[in-house]
Order: sequence, then structure tokens, then C-alpha cells
Amino acid sequence: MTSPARNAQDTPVLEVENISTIRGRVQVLWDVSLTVNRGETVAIVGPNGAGKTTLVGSITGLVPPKSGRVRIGGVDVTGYSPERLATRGVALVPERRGIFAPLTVRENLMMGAYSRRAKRAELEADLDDVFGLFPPLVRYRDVIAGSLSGGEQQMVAIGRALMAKPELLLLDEPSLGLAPKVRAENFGALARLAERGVTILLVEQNLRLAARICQRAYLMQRGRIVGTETSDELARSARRVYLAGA
Amino acid sequence: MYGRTGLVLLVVVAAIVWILPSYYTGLLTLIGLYALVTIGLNLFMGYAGQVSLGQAAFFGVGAYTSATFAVKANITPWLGMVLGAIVAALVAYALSFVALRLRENLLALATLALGIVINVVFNQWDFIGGTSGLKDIPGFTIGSFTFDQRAYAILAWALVAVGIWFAGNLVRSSFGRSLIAISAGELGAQALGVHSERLKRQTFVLSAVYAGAAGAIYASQASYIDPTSFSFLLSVNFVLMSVIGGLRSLWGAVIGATVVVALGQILQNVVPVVLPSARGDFQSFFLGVILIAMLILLPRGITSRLSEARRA
Amino acid sequence: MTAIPVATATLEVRSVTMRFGGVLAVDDVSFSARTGEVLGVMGPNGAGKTTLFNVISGVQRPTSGDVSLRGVRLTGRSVEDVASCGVTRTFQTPVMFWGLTVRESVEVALAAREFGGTYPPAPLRELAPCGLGSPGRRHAQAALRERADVLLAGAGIAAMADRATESLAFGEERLLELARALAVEPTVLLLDEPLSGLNPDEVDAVIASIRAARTDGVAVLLVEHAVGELLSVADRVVVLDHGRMIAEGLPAQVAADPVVIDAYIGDELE
Amino acid sequence: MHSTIVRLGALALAAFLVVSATPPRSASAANEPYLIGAVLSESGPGSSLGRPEADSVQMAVDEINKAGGVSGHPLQVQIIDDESQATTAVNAVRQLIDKHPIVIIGSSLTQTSLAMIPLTQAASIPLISLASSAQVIEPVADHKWVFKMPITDTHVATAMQAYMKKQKQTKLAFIYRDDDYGKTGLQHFKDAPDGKSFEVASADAIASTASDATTQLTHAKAAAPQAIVAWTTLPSAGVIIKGYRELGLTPPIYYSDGSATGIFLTQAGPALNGAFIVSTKINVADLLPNSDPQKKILTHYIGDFLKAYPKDGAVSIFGGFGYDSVYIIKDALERAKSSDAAKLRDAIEHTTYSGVTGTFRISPTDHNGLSGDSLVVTKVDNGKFTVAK
Amino acid sequence: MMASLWQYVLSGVVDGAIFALVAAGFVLIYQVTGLINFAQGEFAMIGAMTAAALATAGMPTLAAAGIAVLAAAVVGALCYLLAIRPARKSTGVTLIFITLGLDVALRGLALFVWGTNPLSLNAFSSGNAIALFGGALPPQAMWVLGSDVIVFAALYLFFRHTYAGTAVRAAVANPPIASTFGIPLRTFAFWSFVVAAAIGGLGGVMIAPITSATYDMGLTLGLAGFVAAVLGGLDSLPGALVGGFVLGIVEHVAGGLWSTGWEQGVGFLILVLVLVLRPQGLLGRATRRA
Repeated sequence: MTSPARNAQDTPVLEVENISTIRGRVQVLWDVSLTVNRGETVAIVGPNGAGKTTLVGSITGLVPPKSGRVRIGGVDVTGYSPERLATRGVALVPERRGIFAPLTVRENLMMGAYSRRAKRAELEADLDDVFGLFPPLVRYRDVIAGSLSGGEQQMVAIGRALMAKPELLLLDEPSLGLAPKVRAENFGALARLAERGVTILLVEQNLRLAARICQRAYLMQRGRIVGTETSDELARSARRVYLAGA
Repeated sequence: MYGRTGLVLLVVVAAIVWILPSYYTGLLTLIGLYALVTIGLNLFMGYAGQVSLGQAAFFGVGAYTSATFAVKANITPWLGMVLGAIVAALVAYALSFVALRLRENLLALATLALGIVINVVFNQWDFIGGTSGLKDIPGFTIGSFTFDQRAYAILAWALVAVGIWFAGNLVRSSFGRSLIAISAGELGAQALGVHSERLKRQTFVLSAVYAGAAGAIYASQASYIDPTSFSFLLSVNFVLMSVIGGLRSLWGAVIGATVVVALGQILQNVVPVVLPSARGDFQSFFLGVILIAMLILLPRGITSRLSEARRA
Repeated sequence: MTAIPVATATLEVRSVTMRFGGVLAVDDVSFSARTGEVLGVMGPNGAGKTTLFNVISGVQRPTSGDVSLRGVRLTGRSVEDVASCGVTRTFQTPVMFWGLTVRESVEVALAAREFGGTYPPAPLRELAPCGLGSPGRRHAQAALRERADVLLAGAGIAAMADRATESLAFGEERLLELARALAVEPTVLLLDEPLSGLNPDEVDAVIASIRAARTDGVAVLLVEHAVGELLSVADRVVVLDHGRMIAEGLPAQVAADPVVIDAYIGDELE
Repeated sequence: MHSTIVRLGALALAAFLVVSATPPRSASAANEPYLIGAVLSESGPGSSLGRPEADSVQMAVDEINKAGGVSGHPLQVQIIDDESQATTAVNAVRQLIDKHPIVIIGSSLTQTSLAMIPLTQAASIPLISLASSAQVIEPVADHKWVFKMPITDTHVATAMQAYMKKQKQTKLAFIYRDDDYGKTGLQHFKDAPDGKSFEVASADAIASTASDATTQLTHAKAAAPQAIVAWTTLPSAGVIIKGYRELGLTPPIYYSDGSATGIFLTQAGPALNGAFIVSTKINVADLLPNSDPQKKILTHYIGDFLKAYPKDGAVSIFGGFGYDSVYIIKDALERAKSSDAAKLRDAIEHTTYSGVTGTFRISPTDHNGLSGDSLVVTKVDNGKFTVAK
Repeated sequence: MMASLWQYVLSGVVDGAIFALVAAGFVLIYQVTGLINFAQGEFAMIGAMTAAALATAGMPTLAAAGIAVLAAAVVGALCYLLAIRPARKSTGVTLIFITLGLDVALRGLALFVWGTNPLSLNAFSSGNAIALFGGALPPQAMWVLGSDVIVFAALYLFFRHTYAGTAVRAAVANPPIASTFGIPLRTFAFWSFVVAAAIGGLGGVMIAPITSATYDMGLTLGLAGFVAAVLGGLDSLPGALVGGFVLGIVEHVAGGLWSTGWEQGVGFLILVLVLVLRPQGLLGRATRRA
């Protein structure tokens, strides 16, 4: 993508401040805070049921937090509807990909740019850019996206999010349900994006994968952030968090 | 509790018919018969959580059965009422294998379609009068006494009392609670071994029994029936009564029937005064608007406010 | 993997495969559960645990393979028939019977057993006695109520008996759902994440109930994300990943199994 | 809670009684108005009949009152719409009976009339039905209190058949409204005195709300008839003529009196030219010789009706039924010199009256009293009714 | 015999074309909102009555038709804003009841505004019936079929080849994810009512010259439209087209070969059969079941 290199590495793109979120009748997040700076790749790791997907929902407006603040690019967006948030530059690659199955690959990608209201020509250029990033998609351009394999759908989902030209790319468990080889490919693409300066917040259960591309990680457990680690430290904390329970 | 209040209501009706003008007695009978249908409908819609847009057909099946037996075979309406209920039940039983496989939207469509098909049968089957209907249907008799309007009102409300007593027992028994469980979480109930389809079927058939019995009385009381009396619009009216009174409330059925019938009559008398150029069933406009307003403001019916007070 | 002699197995899952479109949600899984044991079912997101529960409880019919209970084939039966055979379950999100009180909810489960059988025909067995309020029925109803109170006391929620289910907190819902499932007196109890969303006291209560059920001879199948609790309460553990069973054994063995660790924290990239 | 609900219900009932109760009145005192009840199908499928009927009843009552009433008593009329539904009609009759009317007019349709008859019979109140079917008054012994204004189908059939015979058309295709009006029409057509000399080669029902008649007309066409008979009312009458033109049918088409309304002409336009419609004289009043006993009253009615009720669009035979019924009541009241129900009934039973519809000769054996002489076969010519030659 | 059969088919095609238009409205609203709109037939009634009333008052036929379609669209918008949106948190069954209420209310309102007399509308073009292999089609049939072609082609082009149409399909396919990309679901729901009402109104305008317009025509049309919609598959626009024609032809052929009195009954029997044997309809997808 065409994100220009940025000097101000430390300006926060996303600030989550002490949010608590209730899903249905259950409190899922407790006082969660985190920051993602421009150009950074940050991971949130943790076992099943830690509240990672709910955290994503709270950032995108799908599950608004009960208390706390969410700021994007310094603007307080707490309580914004997803539609409104879309214009603030957060693009989501949802859990299990969430592609628009009956639409073609091209249409899926175009939809990513809905909130931009950009010119047709501009969109076409961006499309080419995405196809350049994911060459396997080129020949599926006009194929119904629902008929693609999981890994290809994952590319579509990432490409769709990139079409929004996001300030922040939010990925929810991109490795889920994918074969190892496909995961590796996709994470390779993510790594390239990160190199190009795209700000990424990666929610991932697969700790080793996350460690490969992120600079920092938040460890989540039972709805709380229980640690902040650099990617090197991650592996060591892993067993404690994942298999020992408490 | 239901039984006793039903009895009180019956005594009240039996008393006031002696001072009411015959028009109101007739309306009271109609309210009673519609309430009976609506009690059955509330069991199916409110408690079992299903939906039926074809209840008028069962009302009609009851009416036609009793009337046909009475006119063609000279069978007393007392027996006709039982036969009407039985035939309505059989029809419902057969249809349940079609309808109960579906849910919500599609169930609404299926019951609607079945109701209309039954109405077409009424229209086309010349043996039961076809479009001309059946006339000179014999009335109920006890010995040499032929029922007058007062007697019909008492009979209708006696049936309401019995109907609400039975339904009341049902909803407070394991049966009724299982229905509520099904409507709240069918899979959860099934996982406990609740045979939801069997219970829904019994409830559907029971609702047809209520409608069939009411229809049989209607036939004898009116002494003339024709297919237009059991149209899709009557089914809509039954749903209206159900919703306005409160779906999960047996007294709601009585209140709903009273409100809809009374409102219709009041509007019929008031609308021409207020809007002289409005004629015909313009009152249906107000009925429609009131229904919408009720659903938005009081989605669970008039009685919901009262029962919320109980739950709090 | 340790082989379990068939003779002692209560619930047997044989080569169950479940395919949705092109996705293999469960891939040739076989295991069995024995009376009086807690069998933990572990696995990361998307491993196929819930699908497996759906297949066992009759919600979904497997693409191939079958499930049997003491030699009686369950596959192909409806959810309620499976429940009548003695296999009941709870759900990730508790299913509450809004409109009923806590006690009434338990009575529904108790009555479901009572309503079973085939003679006399259903309307005479169920509808008529209930509607007529026959003395026999009233007696039975009182008995259900007493039994329900006993069960609620056993689950430690006797104080909630008269509350409307709408008013329950999430943790209370979980406790009620468990009590309701136990009311069926199941042979096999499938618990789908019974601990999630609970506070520590509630977690203790649920674990106590699970242990009590085990003592009563129930085979408990437990899916739980809180791996620590699962490993502490389970007698035996099977681990699923990508629909395949990758490990089976005692909790301690499984926790140390490198294959399992990989499944959870991620395999190395080649 | 239950007692609250019961109280609420009682309250609603009480409120309802207060709102819509009217004290019963008696008409015994001098100059007390005579109450006439009317139940008419002002909406629903029968509305093309009920609407002009209601307006004509009102018009006749207004005229009579303007002229001083009946023996000093003004007439009062209460018209209730039965929505073309039997249940509503029954409620309406009950409502009227409680107000002790001297007579009830209604209803527009056979079904609604049949539903009302048991009640008026039981209450011993004369009922003047505006429905055409003979079922309403036959057998007379069982329908002592019921009279009927529209001419019986048999006469319509006879008039139609007489004309057809003159044209040597004996093989017919029949299309009838799918209800009592159409079915008895077909029956009476076959049973008419001369019915045996006609061959009904095809007979098809058409729904009153049908949107298309090509199926029926295709059947008719296949039967190769010499004429087509359409025994129906609007709007299906209009659907038939449109299909008739579109399919390019050539056998002449005959409509029963149910379609004899000026509305039909304005709606169907040129398509209707050449069609035959059996009608009362109302549609050809201006063509009648001055010697015709109905000429004067027809001219008067036609002149005033559209002035009073322009919304009705055109005069029709139906309005005539309503208008005549009120004048027959007036005539009978004057002869009975009493509003007593039995005396009034007896007086109606001996009526000879030339009205808009025709000359009624009501007798104890004939509670309708019209004969073929009040009918004409009209031919639509250039958008106007003319007397068929 | 064969000639008659052919004529039944032709008549069925004309009726079917109208049913397809009403069904298209059903499908549109169902797809976007998941709601079965029982008031759909009344939109057709409003179109027919408005056009006929305006034409009777002297307006040129085509102008009256245009205004009638707009009027229906406005009524559709009001229905959504006043009745559906305030209740959007309700469950499916409650919403069904609300649309039933709308149906009753709109019919009552029409009775008040226009009375009970049937109003007629001149055919859009004069001329004789069109002969077709021994059968005949009324000249108005060309207008009816033409509007089918235009409406369905326009819907097809909109959904397949415009950005907004693709967005609607995306919103239908995955509402929450669509919303995170800024695709506004609620706005689409509103427009689905407006467009469905306009299409229904167009159907009414088209049929008015054939049947004339009455205040209570909506019920029959609505029921037929909705049998057609279910027949074709509630979530499939091509299904609405196919369902409309299948219903029209089956009704006429059954009526012609058997008895005209059973026409409506046959239609509903087929509906029941389809619901039981293939609830997703002839062309619908099995996934989205109600």
C-alpha cells in the first residue's frame, strides 16, 4: 500500500484507556488499556476465552465498552457506531475472515473502501496494489469469494481492510483454521505490510506466529491485560498463560 | 383461580343478560366465542411461542361441521359442538405435520395459506352450501326450550369459563411450563428431553378444539353461515385480539376479544359522527393504527404491565 | 494413547466425521467415556469441540461415524430422544426459560422424564390430566416441586427458587442450567464451557457439582477454556486440533505433551 | 392480578355500554318519528350495490320528511354498513332491533340477507331485502316477514331468453359470479319457463375480485356459442368485457341486471358498445313513452339523485331498490294507519306501487311482486343505454 | 384443446407479470431487513388508486401513473419511519403483526380517501389485442411485461453493477462486518421499503387498466405476490420473477382445465407444498431460513 514512511514513530494511533465491556450479561473485559503507535506492529495474545475478540469489538464499535475511552488518532471515538468509526481509519480483518461470501473477490475488495467515497480511478489503482500484494488473488478476481479456500479468503479479508487505507489495521486471529503453510504465507504478507509502515494490531492465539511479526505484545487472560512483553519474551511466558491456567 | 374467576364471570354474564338489550347480549355472545378462540390461540402463540394466521379456518370447520350435521342429518347442536371440535382437531392434527416443521415467518405463511385453502374448500364444496352458505341451522335446545340470545350468551361464557379453567390448569402444570420452556429456548428444552414437537402439536390441536367448539355455537346462534364469515381477515382479527390482550395471558384473550369487538362497534358508531364522509369499514384504519401503536408501545399486550408488576 | 476396553465404556464415539461444505470440523474422532469419570475435551478455538458436542447430543447428524450409549445407537435420534436415553448437555451461552421461575425451570426437566413413554397416547397422558388438574396430576406436580427443591438445595441455589429466570445474573444462570441438566438424572452430561464468565465462588460451586455428579456415576464430558481448572477436575483428557484428536490421556501427561503445547501456543513455522 | 384484570374488563364493558347505548324509543306517541333501520353493504365486495342503495334510502326519507312525513310522523332512518359480511350484518340487525324500528331494509347481498332473516323473523319485524335471490323470500310460508325489492332472477332470465330467441341464439356460454348471485342465476336461467330450449355449452365461475377473465372466456370461445351470458356485477363485469374485446370474441354478450349501472358504462368505455344488458327501465328512462307509468317517478329520481349524491357517479338499478323500499313502506304505513308491525306487514303484503324499479304487485303468495314488464333488454350504443330492438 | 391451453398460459403470463412485481417488493424487503411485509399488496393498491383517481380527474394517463408510483414510494417511506423503525428491536413475529396492522390501516385509509367505487384507468396505449400463435394478449400486457423487464433489469444492474448495490449485497451477506466498513444498514432498510413500495405501486398502476382499481384490491394482489415470492425463494429476485410467472400460469391452467373457482386454492396449495418440500423456494438458497 501507499502509506508514506512516517517519522513520528511515537504518535499513538490507538489508545485504549481502562475499558470494561459487557457482552450479553457477562463482563468480558476488565479495565483494559493499551496503546499502538504509528508504524508499530503490536500483538494481543492469550488463550481462548481471554476476551480478545470482544476487545476488537470494543475498538470497532461492534460491542461498545461500558466504561473507559477509546481514542483513534487522538480523537475520542468511544460510543461511535461501527459505521461512524469506519470513517476514522480503523479497518478490521475479522475473526474467521467474515468475507462477503456471495460477492466476487473484486467486489469484496471494493467494499473495503466504502467509507472513503473515493473516485473510481483511485480505487482501481488501489485494487491493483492489493492484487500486487496477494498475487494468487488475481486469477480469482471475478470469482465468488465464498468458493475460495480459507487461506485465499484470508487474503481477501486483509486486502479488503487495506482498501480502506486504514490508519490502523486490526486483525482478529488471522491464523485460525488455516493450514500451516497457508498461515506462513499470510504472515509473510503481513510482515511485508509492517515493513511498509502499516500500523497493525494483531490479535492472535498462536503465540509463535505473533512473535514473528510483532514488536510488542500484550498478554491477555480472563479479560485482563496480564503483561506486556517484547516479542522475544513471549515464548517464555507462553506456557504459564496458556496451559497452567492461573 | 382461573376456574373461580371464570365462574364469577359466567355468573355476571348470566345476570346482566337479563337487563342488557339484545344487541349487547349478541355482542357479548360474540365476544365470548371470539375469546374462546383467542384463549386457544394464546396457548399456541403466547405460551408455545408459535404463530398462526389461520385460526378462522378452525372456527369455520367447527361451524360447518355442526351446521352440516344439523341441517343434513338432524343431529342436535350439542353433539354438533363436540363433532365440530373433533373435526377441527383432526384437521389441525393433519395440518400440524405440515405447519409445525416451520418457524416464525414461514409458519405464519403456512398457516395463512392453509387457512385460505380451507376457505376455498368452503366456497367450492356445494354439499356444505358453497358460496351460498348454509341457512336455517337449528338452534340449541334443552327439552322444549329453544335457545334465545340470552341462553347463547350464557352458553358461550360457560364455555369460556370451562375453557379458561382448562387452559389455566394447563399453563400452571408441567405441560404449560414445558411450552414456555420451548418458546424461550427450544433446543435447551429438547436437551432436557422435552418433546417439543409433540407438545406443540397437542397445543395446536387444542387451539383448534377451542376454535371448533366456538364455531359450532356461532353457527347455531347465527343460524346462517357462509364462507365470508371465516375469511383470512377474521384470522387477522384473532391475532389482533391475542396481541392486544397480551399473548402470554389467558385473561388477555378475554380482554383482547372484548376490546377488539367493542372498539369495532364504537368506531362504527363514532366515526360517522366525527367524519361524516367516512363510511364503510374505515374504522379498520383505526384498528390497524391502534394495533401498530400497541405493538410498538406495549409489545406484550395490555396485561403485560400487570404481570410485570407481579414479577417485580 | 491408551486404549479403553469397550466393556467399561458408557458413551462411545466411533470414527465421527463432520464436514461442512469443504471444511472438516471433526475428522475421524473416536473415544469413549466411562461411568463416574470426568473426561476433559481440550483444544484451541475452532478445534471442533462444540461440533463434537452437537453430534453427540443429536443437534447435528455426523457425516459419518456414530455415537452409542451402552451399545444403544444414538446417532440419528432427535435431541429429545438422545436426552431421554440419558445424554444431556449445557450450552456455551446458557439457555434460560424466560417466563418461568428457577424452580419451575427445574420442574420442566423433571417433567420431561415423567412425560416419556408411549402409552396412553400423548394427549391423554399429558394434555388431559394437566388441563383437568386431576388429583393424580396434582399429586405428581407436588412431587416434582419437592424434588426440584431438593435439587436446587443440592446445587446450592435453594435461595433462588422463586426468582424469575429473567432476574438471574450470568453466573446464576450457569448454576441453574447445571442443576436443570442434573435433574434429568443423566448417564452422560456434556458441559460446554461451564466456567466461562463465572466469578471464583461460582467456579468452585460448579466444580463441586461436577465432582458430585461424577460420584453419582455420571460420565461428564467437559469442554472448558480455563485449562488449569479443566486439568484439575478431569480424570482423563482428550485434545482436539483442527478436528482431529491429537492426544488422549491423564491430565498431567497431556499437559506435558509437546504436540498439545504446539497446538495451543502455535507450531513452529517451517 | 386476576381480579385487577376482571375489574379492568368490567370497566371497559361499562364504558362501552355508556358510549354506544341509545335508549330504546317507542313510536306510539303522535308525531314521534318512525324509525326505519337499514343494513347495507356499503363496503366490501357488495359496495357497488350498497353505496347507491344507502344514498337512495336517505334521499327518499329526506323527500318524505320535506313533504311532511307520513301522517304527520317524520321518518327517521339509521343506516349501518355490514361490510358485506354476515357476522357484521347480524350484529347490525341486533343493534337496530333494540331500537324498535318499524321495519328494516337490507341487506344488499344474498348472504348478508340470509344471515339477517332469522333475527327479523324472530323479532316479528318486516324486512325488505335488497338482495336478488329468490331464496330470501321463498318459501313464503317460512318467510312471512320478508319482502324483496330486486326482480327475481327467473324474470331476468326470461327477458333475456325472449330476446335471444328472437335473434335465434340458443347455444350459449355462461360466465357467472362465484357466489350465490351467479350460481342461482345460472340455475334460474336453466329452470326458466323457456330454459329447455337453450343449450348452455360452457359454464364458468368468476371471482368477484377477479383480475382476469381470459380463462373463462377461452372456455366460452372453445364452446363456439351463439351468445355469451355474463351473470355478474362490477368489477368482474368490466374484466369480462375487456377480455372479450382482447380475445376478439364475436358472439354477442348479454349481461344480467347485476351490471345494469351507469358506472359500468363510464368504466368500460367504448369496449361495451354493442353489449346487451338486462335492466330495469331506469337506464332508459328518457326513451320511455310518456304513457309509461314509471316515466314520471324515474325522471324525478334520476334528476335528483345525482344532484344529491354526485359522488356515486351514475344512477343504477340498485339505488332504485333502496328508493322504492322507502316509498313502499310509506304507502303501507298510510294504508295501515299504524306503525304496528303486524299491521304494517299485512299492508306491505297488499301493495301495488309503481316505482323506480318497476310496478310491484306484492301479494301473500309473492313477496316481490315484480314481473317481466319492468325489465328491458338494453343495448349499449355509443356509450349509452338504448332499448334493444 | 391445445389452443385453449395456450390461451390459459398467455393469460397466466399477464397475471404472473403483475405477481412478479409485487413479489419483487416482498423479496427486496425480506432480503434487506429479514421482514415479511404483509402490507406489500397495499402499495400496489395505492399505486392503482392514485393513478386511476388522478386520471379520472383529468390528468394524462402517463403523468398520473408516474405520480402514483411516487405516491406509493412516499407511503412506503412513511410506513417504515412510523411503524417499522420504532419497532426495530422487536422479534420477527411482532414485526409480522405490525405489517398486518399496516395492511389493515392502509386499506381503511384508502376507503376513506377514495370510497368503494371501482375507478378505471385507460390502457396506456390503444389498439387491438395482440395475436400470438392463436392466443391473444391485451395491449396492456406489453406494458406489464415491459415494466417487468425494466424493473428486474434495473434491480439486476443495480445489485450487480453499481457500487451502492454491491454494498447492499455486502450488508445482507454479513451485517456487522459490513457496518465496520461504514456500510449503513439502516439507510438500506429505509430504501428497501421505498423501492419495494414504488415497485408495488408500479404493479398496481400496470394492472389498473386491466381490472380497474378498488380500495380492497391490495389483499388479493398481496397474497398472490407473496405466494410468488415464497415459491421462487424469499431471498431471490430471479425467484420472484419465476415464482410470479409460475403462479400465474399454474392458476390459469388449473382454472382452465379444472374449475375457475379453485384458482386461488391451487396457488396456496402450491405454497404449502413448497414450504414443506423446499422451504427455500425454487431458486432460493438453503442457508438463510427464517
